Amino acid sequence: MKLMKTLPLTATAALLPTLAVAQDAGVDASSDSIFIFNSLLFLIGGFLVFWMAAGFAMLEAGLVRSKNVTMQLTKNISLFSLAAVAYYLIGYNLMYPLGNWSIGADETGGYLGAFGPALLEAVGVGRDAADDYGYASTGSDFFFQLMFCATTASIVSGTLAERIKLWPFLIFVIILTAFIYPIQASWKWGGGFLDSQFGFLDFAGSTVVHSVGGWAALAGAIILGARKGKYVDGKVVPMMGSNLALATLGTFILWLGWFGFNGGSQLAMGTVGDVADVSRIFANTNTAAAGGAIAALILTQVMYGKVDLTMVLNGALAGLVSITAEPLTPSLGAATLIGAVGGVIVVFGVPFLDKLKIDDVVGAIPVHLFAGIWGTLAVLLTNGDATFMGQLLPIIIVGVFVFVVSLVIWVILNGVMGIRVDEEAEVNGLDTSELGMEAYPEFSKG
Amino acid sequence: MKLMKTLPLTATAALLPTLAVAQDAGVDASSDSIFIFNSLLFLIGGFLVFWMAAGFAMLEAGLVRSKNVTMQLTKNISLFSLAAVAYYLIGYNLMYPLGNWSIGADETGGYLGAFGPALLEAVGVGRDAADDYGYASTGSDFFFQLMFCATTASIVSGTLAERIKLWPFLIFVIILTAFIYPIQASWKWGGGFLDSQFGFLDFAGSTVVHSVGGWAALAGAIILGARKGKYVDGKVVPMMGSNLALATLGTFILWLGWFGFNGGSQLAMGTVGDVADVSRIFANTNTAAAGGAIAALILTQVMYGKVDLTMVLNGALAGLVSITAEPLTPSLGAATLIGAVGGVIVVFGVPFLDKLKIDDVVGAIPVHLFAGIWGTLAVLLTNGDATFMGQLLPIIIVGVFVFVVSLVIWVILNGVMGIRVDEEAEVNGLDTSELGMEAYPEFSKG
Amino acid sequence: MKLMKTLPLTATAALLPTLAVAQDAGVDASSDSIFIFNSLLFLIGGFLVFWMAAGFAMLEAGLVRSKNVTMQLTKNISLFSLAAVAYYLIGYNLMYPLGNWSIGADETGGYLGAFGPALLEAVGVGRDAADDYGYASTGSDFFFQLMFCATTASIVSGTLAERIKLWPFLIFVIILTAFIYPIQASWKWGGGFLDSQFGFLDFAGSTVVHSVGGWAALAGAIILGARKGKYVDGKVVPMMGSNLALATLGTFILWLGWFGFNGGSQLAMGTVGDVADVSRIFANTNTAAAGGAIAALILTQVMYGKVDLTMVLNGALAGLVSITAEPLTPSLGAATLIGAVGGVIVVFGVPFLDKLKIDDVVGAIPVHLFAGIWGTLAVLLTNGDATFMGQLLPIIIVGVFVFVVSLVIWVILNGVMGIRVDEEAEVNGLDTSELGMEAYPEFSKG
Amino acid sequence: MKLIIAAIKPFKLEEVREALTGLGVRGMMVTEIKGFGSQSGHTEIYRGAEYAVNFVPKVKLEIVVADAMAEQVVETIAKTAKTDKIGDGKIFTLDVDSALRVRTGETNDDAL
Amino acid sequence: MKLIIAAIKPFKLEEVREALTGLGVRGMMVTEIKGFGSQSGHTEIYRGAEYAVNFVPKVKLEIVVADAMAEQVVETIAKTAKTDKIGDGKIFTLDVDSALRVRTGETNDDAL
Amino acid sequence: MKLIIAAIKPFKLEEVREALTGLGVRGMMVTEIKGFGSQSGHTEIYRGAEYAVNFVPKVKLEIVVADAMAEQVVETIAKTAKTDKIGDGKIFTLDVDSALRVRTGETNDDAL
Ligand SMILES: Nc1ncnc2c1ncn2[C@@H]1O[C@H](COP(=O)(O)OP(=O)(O)O)[C@@H](O)[C@H]1O
Ligand SMILES: Nc1ncnc2c1ncn2[C@@H]1O[C@H](COP(=O)(O)OP(=O)(O)O)[C@@H](O)[C@H]1O
Ligand SMILES: Nc1ncnc2c1ncn2[C@@H]1O[C@H](COP(=O)(O)OP(=O)(O)O)[C@@H](O)[C@H]1O
Repeated sequence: MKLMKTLPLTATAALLPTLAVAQDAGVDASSDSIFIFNSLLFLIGGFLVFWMAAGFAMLEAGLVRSKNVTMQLTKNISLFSLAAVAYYLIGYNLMYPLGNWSIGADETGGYLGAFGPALLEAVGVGRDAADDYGYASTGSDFFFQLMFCATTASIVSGTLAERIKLWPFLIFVIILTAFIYPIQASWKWGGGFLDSQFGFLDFAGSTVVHSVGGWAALAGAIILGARKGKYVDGKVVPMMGSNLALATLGTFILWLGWFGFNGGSQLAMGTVGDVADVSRIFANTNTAAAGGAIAALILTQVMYGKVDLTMVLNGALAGLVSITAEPLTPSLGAATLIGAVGGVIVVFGVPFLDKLKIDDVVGAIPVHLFAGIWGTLAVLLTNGDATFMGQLLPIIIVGVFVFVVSLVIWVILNGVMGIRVDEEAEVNGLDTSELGMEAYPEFSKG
Repeated sequence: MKLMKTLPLTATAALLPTLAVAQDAGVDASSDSIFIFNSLLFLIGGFLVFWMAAGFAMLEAGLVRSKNVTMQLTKNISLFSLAAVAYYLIGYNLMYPLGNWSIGADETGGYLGAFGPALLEAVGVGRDAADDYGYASTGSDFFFQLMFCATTASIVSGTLAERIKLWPFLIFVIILTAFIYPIQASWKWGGGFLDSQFGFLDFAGSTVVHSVGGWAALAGAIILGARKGKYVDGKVVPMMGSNLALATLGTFILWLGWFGFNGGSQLAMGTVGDVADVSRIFANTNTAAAGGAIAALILTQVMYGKVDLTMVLNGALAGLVSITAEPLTPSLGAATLIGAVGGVIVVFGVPFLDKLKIDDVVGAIPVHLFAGIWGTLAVLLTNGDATFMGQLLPIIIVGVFVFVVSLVIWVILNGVMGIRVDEEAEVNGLDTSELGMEAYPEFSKG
Repeated sequence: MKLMKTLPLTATAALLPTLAVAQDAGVDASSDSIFIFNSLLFLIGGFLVFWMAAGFAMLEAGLVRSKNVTMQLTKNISLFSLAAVAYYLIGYNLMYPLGNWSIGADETGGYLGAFGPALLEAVGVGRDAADDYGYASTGSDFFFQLMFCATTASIVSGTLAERIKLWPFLIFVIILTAFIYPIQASWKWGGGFLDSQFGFLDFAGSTVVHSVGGWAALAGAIILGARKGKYVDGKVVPMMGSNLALATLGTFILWLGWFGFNGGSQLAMGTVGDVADVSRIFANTNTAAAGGAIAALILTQVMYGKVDLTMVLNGALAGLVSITAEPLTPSLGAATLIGAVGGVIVVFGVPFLDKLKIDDVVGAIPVHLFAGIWGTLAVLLTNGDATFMGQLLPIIIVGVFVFVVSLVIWVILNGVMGIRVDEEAEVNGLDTSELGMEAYPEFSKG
Repeated sequence: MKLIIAAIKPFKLEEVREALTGLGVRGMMVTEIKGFGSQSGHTEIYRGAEYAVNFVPKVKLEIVVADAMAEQVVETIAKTAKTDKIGDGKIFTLDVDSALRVRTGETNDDAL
Repeated sequence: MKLIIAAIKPFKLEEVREALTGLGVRGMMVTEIKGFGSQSGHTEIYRGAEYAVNFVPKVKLEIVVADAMAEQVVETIAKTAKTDKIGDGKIFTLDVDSALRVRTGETNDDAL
Repeated sequence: MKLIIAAIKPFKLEEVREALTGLGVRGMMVTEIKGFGSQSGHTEIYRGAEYAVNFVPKVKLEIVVADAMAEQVVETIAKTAKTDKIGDGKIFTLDVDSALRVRTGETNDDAL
């Protein structure tokens, strides 16, 4: 469970400062310094994960056709903004009840967290008044966690691109970020039953964040249906991304942000062990992404005779998702291979979804859901504390919960207001039909 | 006043290290650590604010027509470079005279700072030789402050785009960054009369940075006049931005940079209270941007029946400007609302300027000037130390000073060399006519 | 030599913690804090340098013609991924043998480092088990150094764009990052003979990183030959970059990343002197880039009567390369001038290469090789420890080594598999001919 | 021979191309154009300012066919491009003097 | 009917369209083209290398009108597009065999 | 006068323009088009899905010349654009009624 993770260490430092000096020819950081280091890790990690919102926006803007770019950009900046407010008003305390479960208890297992908006510490708070002096400032923790919640929503927008209406999508985002994500996240990171009863291990969220986004996207894709003309008499009609430079930029942005995503999830940087772990995590995260990209690079060359850049981009991201459940314990070699498997999963996962006629515009489901499941299971390879059932059952429980609830919400939204634009609007592009504004008004398009 | 702000705290730590342990079951960071933490905050904050220069470049490149993109990019990278040198040679000491006022004094009020280029501490400087051991390294402070100065110049380039000549614009930038910005900034952040006599509060510069850029832009827009064909027989002719993906990227970059802009303005991170405050600021800055974006999202939907992405982007930026004068004291809720009002201001401010036939290509005046004024007044809502007159008068004083001086300079530049390209050059676009180089030479344009 | 650089200072802190308080009314950071600060510097510096990979990708994607953009993006993300793995498997220990030279010795001079993959410290490593408790975590150092290695490879891809086949290029990248770069880097930064015998000074790698990339690119450009139609009957035919907005974005990204590149190369942040030095480096790095941009801005205006944005971009980068060999000792003024000379070098260097019919698509050779040599010699201007021969000879030794070895490899690759696409493929563009995928499929091109 | 110029809705291009191929048409030139016609004129709002959209994206086909085939081609395009909504497009027919296939030097009907 | 092809300066497009609408022209096809003509040939410098700019951006109008109207349309375009500077453009007139409005099936003059 | 319409491979544009200038052609309109013809139809793979590439990028030249010159122009284009590879392109010739130079008001042959 996140909040407790670092207590033992830091508590020592906080309560027994005088002893510090004693320990093997070295001096602990002071308890203030530890508090500052931990908070700083959250702030740096937080702004790096924030940057991922821009990464998703660019990746998706580059992979949709130009007639839908304005809409995709609008969805991305709007979903982040709405997620920020929804998580503040409802999500944060649902996710981190600190024991005050609405349903369940820390010991017997928590199921539903607390209600009420997030509250930060007072201005210029002192040591004694700090919520958790042995850990980090609440504001930094809130800032960091908020970004994870928004990431989940970003994943959904890519899959449903080019055909879903703006407002139903945004309403779903609010529900996802205020309730669905925080509730299931509390089960693990809030100290709920998946953490206390199942010993589930998911370091930075291959399941808790990425699979969740993937499941919600999958449910939406099923209800929404494929884009017009995507599948005609059994054949898949490719709809090329309009700007691969943007797609590549988006991938690099996500890669960069991921250092904060995984590194920050160490949740502490105030001891030699913690900062060395954060360092391991940075190195492993990077090499896993490289592994995923290389796997897709080679595989597309071998299978298709030509390298497919969009697969290489997806491969790098799949590598990142794969290592997210356990970026600490693997060696550099293991991390590279875990990421490489993610790359392979994507190369096969994308056409596989097409076979099922599930239209995932940017490949978010293979990248975040398939590789997310793989990554969560891969914890077993390098972390002795992980048990097969302790990983598998939570994957299923979270999957069923998110998929079913999302499905219900999509069905309701569809019934109430219709989630899909009409055919002509789709053909002409959502930019002109829904927003009356083109992303590239001056460039003639084919 | 910035430089003094953190002295009390850190001084204690520096002078009474031995007492540190005593305080309530916790240990202060060592005086070295505090110095390092503060300097690090400036370095991280500084590179984040640097990044905003790229944000302005992309935002503006995306909002001008493709025939003026090369020019807009040239202006942006050049203005930053010139600002960097101008601030080093003249601006820094004008802004931070450390008491050595050319006109005025700390007690009676400083009006004109010191002259002379910036000087960094010696290489490998020791504790004793450090300019301010109780605070942070001079180099980190200079680096951080320089970026604020450059930001002011970036604001101007957007408003005057698509018709102003390169060199007159760059000459104005030099004057703005060497004199205008630093002089008025010294009045508040250099400990001048606005700080000592008026008790003016402007945490990170809604007025000192953003309004200043806005006033300078407004003066320029008036002298320069509107783009040919922008206002024909009473009607406003829209001139669409050529690349909304770039505009959105620019907005995300600015949003990211703003964490450094506001967070770094806490000016210290070496105590529990300071790092907790920085955390509050990050969280408030983010939620204010979200509030501004959401307000514009909803408002354009309601008013126009369609969401206007460019307004949502401006809304997010207006939210950021609005919270900049006081990102610390508001609660998350208050910050969200303060930002939301900024978003509303932009949605009404853009057409309002058009009514006045003031042609602001990217909406920089509503975003930075209008929302900047609002943000400066909004300090009254959450900070008990703020007084109405203490906020209002400085807004007016700074406004009059910057607007009048800028106006005079624009008039002189116009008389001496002419600041506007001739009509044919404007019609054909500044890229081919002024630079002989297109930004997108291969893509056919309409 | 990098690894040792900070030992003295930090060792003191580690071994004599109790004395700390004594020193002039200030308290050292605790040995843990120093370890954490140093590691943190590497992590922040590392992710900033990682970001440069995106910068190169955008810069190059913007400067090639649209028919080769997908290929350029593919090369950039692939080369980074391969470099990451090659450096982990072979490069790191070749570069940092920590005394275990395969050929040579620390005292008499090391020539060839150690073989074997990189090994990180154990999870949650303790003070005693840390590889170098007086310095920083191995993981953070590895992460940081890896990014430098990848940078070298990025430099090569720009020069050889638009005509080289994907796979031969990637094979060269593997050899460059596994062997060529690490071996010569060990001579200086690994404590090899250039460091111990020549007293060579190259702070962050004007020679060790940038010139090396430049030499490898030059060798490739000679073997590869110019693009079809680039030089016709004595005249140079310009081939315009397809997207100057991306090129400018790439430049800003590189500029940002450079703060990590040079600042991180201080290798320590745990003392007042170190953090003040890092601050100096940030300020100098920024002003050198500004100097380079301004020099190119003015020079192209004067020489051609019109400003050339692509030269201004190259100028900023040349300024950065120029200051990289010694970003610490120069004053702000000296740093600005050193950078400005870099800008001048580029403006003359680009047409000079064209005269020699050496086709460098993005100007990487003038920027990284020419300015790199200048920067390495410029150390003499501000660092008293530098000797003329101590700078010149290493420049030559490294140059000859990298150029000759690269040349041989290019020749072999050319003989074995052919490194150049056939003429029709080149004319139609590598995107359709080699990858069957356009970067901007919807936008009609001329 | 005849030159048939047709302005149609972009999303109909693929369908029309297939129909014409079925007819034996072996070549055409396709250009993206901005079309002005009865469909034009609806208004949009950009940053608070209302404006009329005068040009709508269309695709222009230029096809040279033997006289015998012309009528059939026109009919096929018309049939396939029809959506019965305003803006379906126009088809014009012009006389062609001569045709030449660059690669083979074949002329007129053989060149098509 | 006549097909009128005009190459004009891009910034004159809107003005010309309005003038023609005033005349009763109810449709046209607009294409962005690269024009080569007397205006071409000035030199620019890119990264230190001088080169000649042979093509200048132009806009091509294609308008089919009834014979009766042709002359008037040509004159109007000429009058409106004129700036008296080199590169103002050219106007060509060709014969059109037949016209068809896809939506209604109307033919020839009725289709315009 | 004649209107010569030629669809050629994009990379041949510059060569053809030079050849024509040598011939005394003083103007032309160049348009980027998507060409459909015998060259079309090869398949590519995008994200695992195979598809046929039906359109290949071509450049369309439209040149109005005096009758006397027409043949020569066609031959020159054919000669210069020829690569003997499939997709070299086509050249069509049409009659032109009248021509007008906007700037000067010159008409027909004088306008070219
Ligand atoms: N007189 C004309 N000359 C050339 N093109 C025309 C003409 N009239 C219409 N067009 C083309 O046909 C397209 C469709 O015509 P429009 O009048 O909009 O719809 P409809 O044919 O259904 O009335 C227009 O966008 C334009 O490109
Ligand atoms: N013989 C021609 N055939 C086709 N288009 C032409 C011809 N001559 C000129 N044009 C078009 O007219 C445009 C203007 O002609 P140009 O000779 O540049 O200016 P002017 O008409 O003022 O002499 C050219 O850019 C080209 O597009
Ligand atoms: N019947 C036609 N009408 C109009 N354009 C044609 C016709 N046939 C071919 N073209 C144009 O000529 C180009 C080359 O023709 P294609 O058949 O591909 O090669 P080739 O001429 O060598 O057989 C095509 O891409 C198309 O643009």
